[in-house]
Amino acid sequence: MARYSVFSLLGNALSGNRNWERVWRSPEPKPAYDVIIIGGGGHGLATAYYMARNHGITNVAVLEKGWLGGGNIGRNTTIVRSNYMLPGNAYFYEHSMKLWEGLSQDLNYNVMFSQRGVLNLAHTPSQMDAYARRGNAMRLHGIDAELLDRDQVAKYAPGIDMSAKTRFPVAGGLLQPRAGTARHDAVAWGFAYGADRQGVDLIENCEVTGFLRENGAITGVETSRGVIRAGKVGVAVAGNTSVVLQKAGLNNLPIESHVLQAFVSESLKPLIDGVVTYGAGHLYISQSDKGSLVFGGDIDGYNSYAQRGNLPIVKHVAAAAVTLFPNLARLRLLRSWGGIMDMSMDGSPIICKGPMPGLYINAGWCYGGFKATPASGWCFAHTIANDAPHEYNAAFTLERFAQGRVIDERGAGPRPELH
Amino acid sequence: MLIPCPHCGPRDVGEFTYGREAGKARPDPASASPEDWNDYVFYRDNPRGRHVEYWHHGQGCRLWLKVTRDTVSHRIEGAEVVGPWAARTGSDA
Amino acid sequence: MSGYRLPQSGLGVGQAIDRGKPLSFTFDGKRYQGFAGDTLASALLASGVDLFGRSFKYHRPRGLISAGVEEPNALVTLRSGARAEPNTRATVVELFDGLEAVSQNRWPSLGFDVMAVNGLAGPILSAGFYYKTFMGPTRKAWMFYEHFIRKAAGLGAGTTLADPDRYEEMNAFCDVLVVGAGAAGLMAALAAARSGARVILADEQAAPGGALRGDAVASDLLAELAALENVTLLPRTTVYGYYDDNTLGAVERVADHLAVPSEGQPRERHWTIRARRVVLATGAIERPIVFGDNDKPGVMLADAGRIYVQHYGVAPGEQVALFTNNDGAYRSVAALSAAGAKVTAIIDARRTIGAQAQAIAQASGAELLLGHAVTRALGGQRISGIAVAPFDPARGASDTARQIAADCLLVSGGWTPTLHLASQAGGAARWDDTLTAFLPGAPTQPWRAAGACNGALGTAAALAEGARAGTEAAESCGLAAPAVTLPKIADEPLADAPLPVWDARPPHGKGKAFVDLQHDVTASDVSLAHREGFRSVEHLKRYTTLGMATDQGKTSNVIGLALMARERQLSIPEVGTTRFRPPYTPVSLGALAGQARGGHFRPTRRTPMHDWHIANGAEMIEAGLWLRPRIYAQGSETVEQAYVREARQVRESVGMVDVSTLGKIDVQGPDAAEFLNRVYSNGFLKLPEGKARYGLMLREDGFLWDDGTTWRLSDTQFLMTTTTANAAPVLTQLEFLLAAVWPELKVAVTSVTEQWAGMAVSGPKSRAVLAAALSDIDVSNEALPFMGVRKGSLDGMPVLVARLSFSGELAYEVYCGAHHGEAVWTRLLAAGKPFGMIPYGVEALGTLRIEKGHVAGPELDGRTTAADLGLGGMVSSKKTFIGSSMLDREGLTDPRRLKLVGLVSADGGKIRAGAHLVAADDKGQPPKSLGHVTSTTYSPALEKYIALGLLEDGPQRIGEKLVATYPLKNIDVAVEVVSSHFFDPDGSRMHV
Amino acid sequence: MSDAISPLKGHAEPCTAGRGAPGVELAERALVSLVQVAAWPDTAEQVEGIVASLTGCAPPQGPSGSSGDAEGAILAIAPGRWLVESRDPRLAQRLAGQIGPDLGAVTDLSHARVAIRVSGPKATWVLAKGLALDLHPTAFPPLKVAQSAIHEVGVILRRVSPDNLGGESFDLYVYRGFALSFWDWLTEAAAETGYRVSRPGSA
Ligand SMILES: Cc1cc2nc3c(=O)[nH]c(=O)nc-3n(C[C@H](O)[C@H](O)[C@H](O)COP(=O)(O)OP(=O)(O)OC[C@H]3O[C@@H](n4cnc5c(N)ncnc54)[C@H](O)[C@@H]3O)c2cc1C
Ligand SMILES: NC(=O)c1ccc[n+]([C@@H]2O[C@H](COP(=O)([O-])OP(=O)(O)OC[C@H]3O[C@@H](n4cnc5c(N)ncnc54)[C@H](O)[C@@H]3O)[C@@H](O)[C@H]2O)c1
Ligand SMILES: Cc1cc2nc3c(=O)[nH]c(=O)nc-3n(C[C@H](O)[C@H](O)[C@H](O)COP(=O)(O)O)c2cc1C
Ligand SMILES: [Zn+2]
Repeated sequence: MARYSVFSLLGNALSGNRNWERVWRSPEPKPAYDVIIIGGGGHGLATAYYMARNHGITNVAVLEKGWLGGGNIGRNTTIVRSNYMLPGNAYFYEHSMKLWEGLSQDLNYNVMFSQRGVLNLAHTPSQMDAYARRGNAMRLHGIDAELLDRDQVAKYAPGIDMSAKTRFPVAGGLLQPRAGTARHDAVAWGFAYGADRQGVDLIENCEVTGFLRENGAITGVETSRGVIRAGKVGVAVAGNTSVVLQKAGLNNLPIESHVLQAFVSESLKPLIDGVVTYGAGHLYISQSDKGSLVFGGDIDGYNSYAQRGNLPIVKHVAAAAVTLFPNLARLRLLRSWGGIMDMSMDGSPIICKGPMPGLYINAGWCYGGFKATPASGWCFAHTIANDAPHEYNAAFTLERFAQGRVIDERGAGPRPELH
Repeated sequence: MLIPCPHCGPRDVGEFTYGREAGKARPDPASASPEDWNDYVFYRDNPRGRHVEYWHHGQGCRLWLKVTRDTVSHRIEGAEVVGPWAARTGSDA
Repeated sequence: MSGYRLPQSGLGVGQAIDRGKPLSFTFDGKRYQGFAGDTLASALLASGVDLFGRSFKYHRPRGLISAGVEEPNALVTLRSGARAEPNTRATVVELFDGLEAVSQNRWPSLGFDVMAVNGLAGPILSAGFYYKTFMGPTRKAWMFYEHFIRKAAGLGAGTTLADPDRYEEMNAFCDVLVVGAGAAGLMAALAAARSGARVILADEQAAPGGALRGDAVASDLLAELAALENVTLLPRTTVYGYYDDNTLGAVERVADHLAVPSEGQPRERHWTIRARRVVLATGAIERPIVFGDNDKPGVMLADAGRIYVQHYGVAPGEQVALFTNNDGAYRSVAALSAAGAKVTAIIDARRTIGAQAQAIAQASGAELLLGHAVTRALGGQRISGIAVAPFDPARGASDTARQIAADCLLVSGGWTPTLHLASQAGGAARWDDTLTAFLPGAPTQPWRAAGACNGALGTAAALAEGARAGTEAAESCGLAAPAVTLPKIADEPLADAPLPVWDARPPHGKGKAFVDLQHDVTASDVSLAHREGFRSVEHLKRYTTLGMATDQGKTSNVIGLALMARERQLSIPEVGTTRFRPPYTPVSLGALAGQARGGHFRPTRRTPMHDWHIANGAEMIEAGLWLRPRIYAQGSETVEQAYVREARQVRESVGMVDVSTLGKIDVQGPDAAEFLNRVYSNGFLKLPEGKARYGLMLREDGFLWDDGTTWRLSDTQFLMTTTTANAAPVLTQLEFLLAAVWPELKVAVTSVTEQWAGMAVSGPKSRAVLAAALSDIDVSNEALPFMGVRKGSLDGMPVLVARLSFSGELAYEVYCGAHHGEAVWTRLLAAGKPFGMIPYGVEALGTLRIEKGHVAGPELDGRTTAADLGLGGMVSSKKTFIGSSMLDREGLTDPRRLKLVGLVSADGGKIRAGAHLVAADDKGQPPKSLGHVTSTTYSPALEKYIALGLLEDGPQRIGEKLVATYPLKNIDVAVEVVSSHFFDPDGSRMHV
Repeated sequence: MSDAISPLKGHAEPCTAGRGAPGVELAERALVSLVQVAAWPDTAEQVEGIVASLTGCAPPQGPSGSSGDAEGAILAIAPGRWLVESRDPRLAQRLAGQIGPDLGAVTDLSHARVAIRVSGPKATWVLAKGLALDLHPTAFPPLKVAQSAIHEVGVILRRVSPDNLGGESFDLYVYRGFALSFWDWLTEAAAETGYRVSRPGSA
């Protein structure tokens, strides 16, 4: 189909917008594919896209139980950053950042990646030291980072209560200028558009209900739309990882599913430019291009598969917001929702071959998988295509827990609800 | 969400902290294998539906409870006290 | 001039207003008059104002559509300065004297808005156009376009000033919560209350009554309810969210109808309502019909027209026309005629209508056009007429239209039950073909629906359903509810089945046809979404933003679904609805936060000596929720000068620091020692009475967790201390182990953190100080050896003295009852005066412990093992304990793990915490990190900058020169790797 | 003891404030002894008996009951755990004297908490602003005890018996270190109905 551009917009406008084609086809599932990706979220779609783009494998299907992009990719607070400290994570997320920087052009779909910066606030000298350690580590990994003092914070995010009277006065912060946000839906649709144009079948309303197995190897899936065979099956179902892999006989994973809520306000003229995170209050907040403040906080803190949360977190997040920005108290919450997160035992992801041949696992994203979407697809495609991990996901194994080689940015230990 | 503490009665979830899934017993250090420990410390059943889990009534009686809850509807089947006082408190459904 | 105030003409005209109480207010700076009881909308309408705002994308002129919460158009910025409230629906603002409001999203003025040119670019600005462009020429291009798009987007402007008002919360419990105080809700509340049930009746409007507001039936029911003490009436209270276990969130607008809240009064109050049963009587919202330029000011929902007349005594226009597909809308005609307002034409899509509607039409003298539809609104910035064409249910409207003059068009496309709460706590909504509406699905929580929200649109039906629901709710709470007699009501237009008409445009209809007015989503946008494959309703919503505006599509969603169903040739229920979410209507963040704001966001913990610290010039610092003295600066001292002076004084003479924040846990019972021996990595069985021991706790995964000293007060009683940060988690863990892992142990654990004040007296002169202060404890080396613990008293105040040293000096920790903390503290200082004893803060505390190589928070970061920190010797191999079984996994024993070392500045430069360690000859860009600096200080003892760090092959590198690099500030400092025991390694100073 | 200093010193001083006629009366009660007694599952009855006889109060009724008044009270706070208040400064020693490790554990908490009495017609209204507890007399009758939290501050709450002070009257035990923070919350919450602070210890 014609590439998108201002000219295609003009052309179509003149013909009453009657000639636009589907952004992705709606094919019937074929009996068999070389590769099946379960999960039509960001990671599944990105995997299919890079599978075709980087490895020339196009006989691929993405199976989505609902509508494309209806999972966490469609309900997250869209923060993209690579401010990681530990080597196991840093190179992977920075690779993702570099992919983000060219993603709209690469996909010919505007994912609205906007590098307005992400600022993490610190409240005590020791928190400043911890951020300095992180920031210096970032610099030593070739990632941009700046340590801000109080004045620089006030300048970066006007409206923050810089007074000494507030409960947790601001001491400074760590800023990643290249970080920012992207339009969540556009990321899903852009990867879908890109994958579809390379021949990938995107199959919606197709729930995987079981796995085909021949002498120990996974050879396909049973779905609500029939049996589909495959040479290889990759699982990228985020919060549903345990449920799906149980069907493959894996009853036990280093993952808990938790609900994380998110919130948007009524839309306003520009008030907050970048993304601000308020550690003392478990709050991250930014303003969408539409003008709504988009914010979130901590997970509700109990296992859940319901895409909704409860009042304690709602109230705590609001309290944090009006404490950090006292000018927001009269602002109104427009909508709140939840998503199911695959919380891993060290807060870091898993991208690896599964325990049986033909099965590949992509999970454990916690709060952080949106920013990972391009690199996750890139590395998962590589792992599936080559039956070996890419250097950037080499550390994201299942074995690391048994080995004691956890990648624990928070130092919280095997307490998923704390990561 | 209201958790029916057998001692205090139904209380808002905000008074409690979530522990972990209660399905697995801590392995016996004398006999357990590294796999047993790995399984207990890092691995979870994480079911969609009925889930037996530990909760601590930290802002109440400070008892540890074993709560049976549905992870989709969040409906709680029952809660019982864990430990030496279990026999004397019974359970609350 | 269009809308105007009707003369007082008996009942049914302006029941809500008090013509005796005129109020003055301004809109866009112009002064207007209204009456008490008016809304901002009714007062402006009465003043002939028809232009209220500009739309989001095309900046089209917009007027009032509704008289309630569903209003998509009439959004204004209410009040000013710190109290400015953008995006406020004029239809729900109760007028008060001096009210200020300004219109939004227009420049330079509401009447003339430059951005209206967007309208011309309409076809280009089609749904989702931004996904297809703004991608070049460069990779950063979007950042450039975005800058302007952000400016253009958004509605009102938020304030940058802090909100001066207060917010509160309330917890309520009841048997039956009734949401909505219309006919159904009032009746339900009464029926339930008669059983003695505790009832709460909440309604979002200024006065209860719903569609019956002002009617005698409503006032009688209300009077009866008000008299019952088991009923709580909550007017101006919106129940916005339905959460688990029948917990509902509501916001009461306590003072929003006043210019400012009075003293002590919160502006809004958040209610957390925990109800055993809920009755949802939330009513229904009228929906419009789509036709060309259906967004022109002057086009209004039919029931809104009735409300403006009956409640506020305002006629919506001088030549009013009605376009309907159902009988119910004729009550608006009746209301207008009764009030003497002129209805010129009635356009009804149906060929036949009810007898009563027929009668009303006749009485009104309006021209009645059956089997016709309005195909377009005519006029400039407001409507001056309508195009009317014959309409056939199968083929739709024809292109041949005739024009009828009208300055107001009332529209009724039927009713949409208000399902928000029901859907938040229920299954998928059921479609009802007769009502052409979705009704509540199966409850997933104990609620019942009644009245219009359940499809019972008539008053009589609503009353009956309400009575039944209230009775059932009470009965299911185990209460006996006496039967209630239903009030008699004048007969009304039967709420018959509307003719399904969603889009009345003829084949070649002109003008934009809007579905979602606020977001400018048109019928052709829906078609485009379908064409491009965004066919799932959730895709339709996200691609076109239909229903995503501040009104959440209350008047538009169902129409959008109907149009998509038409495109897909499916039935509406096959297409389904999008998901309902809290809040039902927008809720202020202040209300959700309540009192937890600013300085009270979270509580503050103060030590017993807090006031003394403040009085003596301490600079306080956060430690968890605690405040601790950082330094006691003298004169113009810098932080470094202060802590160096304090630390030096400790080493030379004596000082005292407040350690009350350490976690303290009373561990008692026959098995206490055995318990501790299983909890700590080092042995505790053989700890003698009257002795303390430093202990390490690991996590189950073998990593270090916490450390502290534990004192054996008796054979069966221990006083455990933890780090300040882990006090609560450690107690919780101990309780877990005693409950779930070792229930056989007879041990009781209790937090005594708050019971004891603690102070550490350190320095060569500390013994002399204690000797002077304590009469009944012999503090000689023999009587109170290192790690010894003694009980005694100071001026009759009981104290515990333990000879412990974190500073490496001869030192003691003195504990006393917290209420005595300040008294003991000042007495010890007095006793220390001759020796120049000073108080010191956590900075000096840090200096002293770093000089000794003692680890603390920065080293115990959750990623280190005992061996990493040189504490391997404290990990017993003779017993099992928490963490012992996972200790020797390869990742924990890997020789390449970072290990604790000491660092001294080789070039006199200041070593910064958070710096990374790189090889001196590493020319890499960037160089490779070999580890990092955890804690740093200037050491008065060594007279240079020193630090602790975690370093690859740490111990093997002792003597090596490295660089502590700090790229964030481009600072490199040459350091030498040394033992972490900088000062007095053999500990001779504390063993004197 | 004269040297004992309350964390509310200089804060909970007599005054009248807020809106309209005082709806609540706030007072800090002087605590002399507050002691926790914990029994083992097999010694609960025995220990309860000892506590009762030592304090002269009847054993509390029900799992969350209490007995006695400000002169001396027993509050059941958990299975086999009681909080005992008394004017006897040596209560802890006397309890410990009779309750050895074989029977249970005695922990002195006299300094760990402050006692605040909230009474008056609006007491329930004001407390309900922070307590997620049903305080309706049918659900929370006189002598009933609850442990909960207000604004993250752990509180032990007890409705005082009416024959003691009348209807709306609650005793709160609040952690010492949080006391001032809690007091700030309480006075802010009480501003709406107006409040009077009476002299410490007088209640
Ligand atoms: C509220 C919230 C806020 C967040 N904020 C951020 C943030 O600011 N920054 C950030 O980086 N990350 C954030 N995240 C995390 C991020 O959204 C996720 O980690 C990421 O989207 C997960 O990858 P995904 O997109 O592939 O998952 P999903 O979009 O959830 O995709 C998984 C898909 O699998 C499908 N599926 C499940 N089971 C089956 C089956 N049996 N058959 C077929 N299909 C199936 C699901 O329907 C779903 O569409 C947030 C998450 C949430 C919930
Ligand atoms: N004949 C018709 O076509 C027609 C159509 C619709 C309604 N009606 C009239 O509507 C009435 C039906 O009675 P009813 O009681 O079912 O509806 P109602 O509209 O009279 O009352 C519903 C009330 O609930 C309030 N409400 C809605 N959601 C709320 C929330 N979340 N929190 C707080 N308040 C909320 C509304 O503001 C309203 O006051 C009858 O009087 C009937 O005549 C007639
Ligand atoms: C970044 C972001 C911005 C959003 N902005 C809006 C908005 O302006 N209006 C709105 O109604 N919903 C908005 N939503 C929420 C969606 O409507 C929806 O609630 C969310 O995608 C979850 O889907 P669900 O509620 O259907 O489960 C936004 C969601 C995200 C992730
Ligand atoms: Zn409890």
